[in-house]
Amino acid sequence: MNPQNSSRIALVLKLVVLAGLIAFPAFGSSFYTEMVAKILILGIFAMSLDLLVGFTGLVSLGHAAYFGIAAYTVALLTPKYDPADLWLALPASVLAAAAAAFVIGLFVLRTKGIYFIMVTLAFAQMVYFIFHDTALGGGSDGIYVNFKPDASIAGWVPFDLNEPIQLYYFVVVALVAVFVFLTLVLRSPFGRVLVGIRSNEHRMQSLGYATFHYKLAAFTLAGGLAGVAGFLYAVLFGFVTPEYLSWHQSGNVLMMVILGGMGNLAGAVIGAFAFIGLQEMFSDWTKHWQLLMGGVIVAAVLFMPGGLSALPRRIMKKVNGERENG
Amino acid sequence: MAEMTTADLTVVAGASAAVPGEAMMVADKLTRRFGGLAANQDVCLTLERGKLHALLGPNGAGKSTCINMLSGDLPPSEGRILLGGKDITRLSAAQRSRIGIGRSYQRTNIFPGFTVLENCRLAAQSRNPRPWKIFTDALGLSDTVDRARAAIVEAGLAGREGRIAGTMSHGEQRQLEIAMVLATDARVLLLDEPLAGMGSEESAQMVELLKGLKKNRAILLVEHDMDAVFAVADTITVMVNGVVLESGPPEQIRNSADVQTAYLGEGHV
Amino acid sequence: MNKQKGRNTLRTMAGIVGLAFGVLVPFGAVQAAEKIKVGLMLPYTGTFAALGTAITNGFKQYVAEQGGNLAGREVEYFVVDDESDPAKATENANKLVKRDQVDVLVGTVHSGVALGMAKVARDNKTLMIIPNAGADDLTGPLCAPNVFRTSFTNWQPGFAMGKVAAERGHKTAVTLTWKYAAGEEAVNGFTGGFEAGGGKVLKQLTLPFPGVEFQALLTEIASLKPEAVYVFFAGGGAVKFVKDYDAAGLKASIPLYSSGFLTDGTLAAMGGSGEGLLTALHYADGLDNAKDKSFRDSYSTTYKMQPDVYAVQGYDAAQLLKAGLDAVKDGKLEQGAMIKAMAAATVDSPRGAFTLSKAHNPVQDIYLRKAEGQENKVVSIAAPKLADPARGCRM
Amino acid sequence: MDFTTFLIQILNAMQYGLLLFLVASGLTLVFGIMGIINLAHGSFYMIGAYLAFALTSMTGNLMLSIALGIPLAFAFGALLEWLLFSHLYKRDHLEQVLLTYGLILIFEELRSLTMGDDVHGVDIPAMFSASIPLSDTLSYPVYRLLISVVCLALAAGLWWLMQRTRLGMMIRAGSHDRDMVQALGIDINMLYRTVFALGVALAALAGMLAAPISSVYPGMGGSVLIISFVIVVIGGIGSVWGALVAALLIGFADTFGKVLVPEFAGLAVYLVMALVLLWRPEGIFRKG
Repeated sequence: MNPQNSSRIALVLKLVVLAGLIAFPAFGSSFYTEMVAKILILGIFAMSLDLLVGFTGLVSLGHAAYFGIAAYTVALLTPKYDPADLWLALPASVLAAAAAAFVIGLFVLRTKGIYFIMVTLAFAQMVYFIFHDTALGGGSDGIYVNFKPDASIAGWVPFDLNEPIQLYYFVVVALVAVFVFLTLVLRSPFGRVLVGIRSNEHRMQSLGYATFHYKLAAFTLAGGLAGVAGFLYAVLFGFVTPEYLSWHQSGNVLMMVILGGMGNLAGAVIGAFAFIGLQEMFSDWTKHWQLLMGGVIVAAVLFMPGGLSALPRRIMKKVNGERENG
Repeated sequence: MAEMTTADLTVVAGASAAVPGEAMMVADKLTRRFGGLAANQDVCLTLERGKLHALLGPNGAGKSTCINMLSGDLPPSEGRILLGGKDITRLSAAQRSRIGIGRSYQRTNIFPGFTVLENCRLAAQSRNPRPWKIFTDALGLSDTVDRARAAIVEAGLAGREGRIAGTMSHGEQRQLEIAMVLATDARVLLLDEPLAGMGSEESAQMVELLKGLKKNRAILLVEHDMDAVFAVADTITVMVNGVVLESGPPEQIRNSADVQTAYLGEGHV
Repeated sequence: MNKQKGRNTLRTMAGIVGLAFGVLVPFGAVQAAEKIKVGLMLPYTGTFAALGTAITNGFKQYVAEQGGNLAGREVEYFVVDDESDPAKATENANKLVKRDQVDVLVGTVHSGVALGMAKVARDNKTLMIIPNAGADDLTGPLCAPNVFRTSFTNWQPGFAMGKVAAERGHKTAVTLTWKYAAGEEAVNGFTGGFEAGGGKVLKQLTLPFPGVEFQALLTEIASLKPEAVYVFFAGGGAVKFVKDYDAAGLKASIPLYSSGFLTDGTLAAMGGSGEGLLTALHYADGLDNAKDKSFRDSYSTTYKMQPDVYAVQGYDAAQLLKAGLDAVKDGKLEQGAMIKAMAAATVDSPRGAFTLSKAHNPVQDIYLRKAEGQENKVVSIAAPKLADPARGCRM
Repeated sequence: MDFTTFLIQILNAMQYGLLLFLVASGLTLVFGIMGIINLAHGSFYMIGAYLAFALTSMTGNLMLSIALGIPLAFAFGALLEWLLFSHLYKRDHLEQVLLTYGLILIFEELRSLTMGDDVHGVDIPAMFSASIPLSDTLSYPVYRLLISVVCLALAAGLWWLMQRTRLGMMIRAGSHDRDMVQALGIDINMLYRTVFALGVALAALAGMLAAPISSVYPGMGGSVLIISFVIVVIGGIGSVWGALVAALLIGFADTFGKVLVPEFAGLAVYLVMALVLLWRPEGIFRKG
């Protein structure tokens, strides 16, 4: 299979999946529509992390912090008895997440490797404590988003997020938008530098790139996109708790990226589906489902480098290899 | 850190561009200590436009330390580095690259997963990075791509643009290393053993390449291969135990008794 | 129960697979008019697993006592393990409400999870009975006609304990809890009761949840020299705190008071350190009433273990539900009528009969208990017919 | 705060700091020498505590249990290294993160399956159960002081091991250049197995020692893990002295944070970490 063909097949596959997503609410009940919406939101979250892990080579173990900050921002911006303005709340949430990522990035990007992993985790934990311990965001029990944001522009209502179906399509649009946005960014001069940093940061420096600034920009961007996911999540469920920021969430989203195969935007979304699917399946089999989940993670690391999205290629390779040998 | 903007420094480097043979880069009494040990002690070097300056010495003489200080990979303990008369001692490696100092590495230091073109394109892009153009296809920025292609041709890799760098032969990877430096439009080249691990045929090609590069550029060449050094160098500096033993034109070095005993006598001939 | 759960998740998976293949998956529950669908969303794994099991046991025991049905209706259970994870709370509640379309949601232990559940119950107008979670807000600012509670507010035992501490002649007190909502609510209750009785709280100490390094705060308590100390801890933290308090020599000099969770189910792990501790709760060992005795006997026969306060709360949740079903006997499950009947019900609880406040929280006796061996023996009624103030409830 | 209280708080801070050192030292060894990031370190602490509980209920003697538990933990560590970690040295940190994250889930569930979800207590051995009066209201448990002494002894022992023994020489060489050690004819696989097992044993020992005063409960590993990370980051990866200094620093930040700024006590240790990062991104005692 030549590369051009395979990229065409990939594009067709993506369009088929998109068509499936668009058609889904016609078949699924409101519960499944909401569940798929949740997975798509996690897909956005995973893509934002993939920008760091898969493309820039920055293994962040604190990405849930930015997701959570955006979720809290929309909760706090929503008045008690009225909806917030969508066109205000969405940018504000994303900006809040990006701003936090920028400030934290100034600290954590001074470190590398194992340090970076630990320090991102520690800073996320710090943000967790801010929401858990102080009255800022309703404390440990969490806070409601009492009303879904209002999308009206000067009296005109383009769509209504209180309608589950419309909210679902809003999520689908957001997913596509983030996917296209990241695809464009990654082929831009900026994106090429990020991939270069992942491959060989030292060489990028000696070529004259101020890699710190690029990494900071990527970190901020990823934080902002995680904020898009956090915003949608809070709007979908109407409830925000400090646990959205816990390090287990950071671990889970990292797992989604890996399951799908890092450095692959579509893979991140596949990873979100696979992760939630496994969770549902295992928790059906046994209440000790985390044992199975842990086993899958360990097995994936040991036996499946490249993740799910690399599977077809690996299988093809194996098949072709055997044919050549035979 | 003393901050100079890239624009200022480009002017600095450009100011001396017109005069061939003029000192472009000067190392003034560079000293670097690791713990109590001096890896370099009061090393002085001058790199001139149109000239190739070779740095010789046995293993552990401090050649790598020296080139690392010049490129900004290692801060000196004492001494100054000048470019076009301006003190650049405190600039980072990235800042030095942006004012026209390019270096290659002893151990091949490329982007192995990228194509030859992308390796050089990234290098060329650093001259005009435009990071805010996040919706523009990098491959559509013709100034960058053209510069990369020109560097590939100049380094003798014409026709290899599409190869994945990591899959090429060792010699080709060394050429790519040079091509990347060229793509940055560097006026001062710091080349760390470009011939390391090459066969004789590949070496000969590289020597020809180096001869061609001298024009309009100042080159520092750290190299083990004696024949190659004497074939291309205009000036040779010999280091032993972190200090400069002798510096001068090739004939002077060839005939120096000190060099004979301290270096050539060790069976490296 | 497991079979039912299996079918649910199978449908979940079918839904996801259906998405991938664009296949129409037929579902939509068949509504049997005479049945009542009960969604149990409780922790069956993790720290609170024992509590979730006790609540479930209590609930089912009442149904069994009624001959396996409630007000003549067959009870169909749908079960979700909430894992005490607030991050999954709304989603898990949706499984029961939207997928399984239960008539009533029963849960849960963890307050944060209960808040998420209540959000779903409010949005979908599903009847909800809370068999444990004590967050004041649930029957305060977040109160709703369709949300009931058969347990307590964190404020209630705290207030009763504060009242008793003042009555016992203490003039000053220091409080200590984790920095989280439940602890702060309990401390507010204590402070209210204690200061109403003429005492003064010198300082409200906290430490980050779920930290267990108390030494610095014990030192602080020793230097403040209050006449009494009130704490709110549970589980592992409770055990460690009581042991540390004892080891620091403070138990002998400054009396320690707490809400009952400090010593419920933890006395064995505390060793001797818990002996004699005074706590306040709406249930106790050694209650002298017939209902409690028969409840305990049949519970221990059925489940081969002693019931606890959580089992009682689950038992009462079933009782409260029956009161609602009695109002719609043989007819449609008309929610308005059920709510009216439940709000007016008197629940004949093993803890002693209680009614519900306007905010749908029990108005109940809070007992003063003393730890003796493995038991929290009733000493007296600390606060009779205590109602939560339900601040902020607009109903 | 009067002066006596202040002194007692310093004692508290040091005592807590030393306990933290014990937990973090195994982590910093494994980090520094093997370049492995191990999220499951907290689980080893938890396993140690449960081991102490299980063995003590069998033998009735904590000291005997610890004596039995250390070799058990060491063997367990060696087994894990052989089964899993030995495959990870050439992989990147990301995969190490994931593998050890998976292990956390597995250990936590196995704990639940075998030991249940209840809280357990372990009795302080009778000979150490006394308390020393410090002020008219406050006394200090002897066992806590004993833990401090053990931690100090271990710090000294680790220093001695690293600086004065052949094993330490090999470890130090191995942390700088894997190939060189191999060239010297040292069995690097055995060396790494030993170091990893030592790290596991140290974490488990911390859990066993702390069991009587912390009680034994589900999830006890999680909080320990993150605080250990903070300590390693502050101290500098691989530095035993760094870990000691950082642990004491955190002990002080935590103790005085709780007392002086209770509103932000949860943040105190992280603020300390942020400040250290500004000052020295590689930690206070990073070598080279």
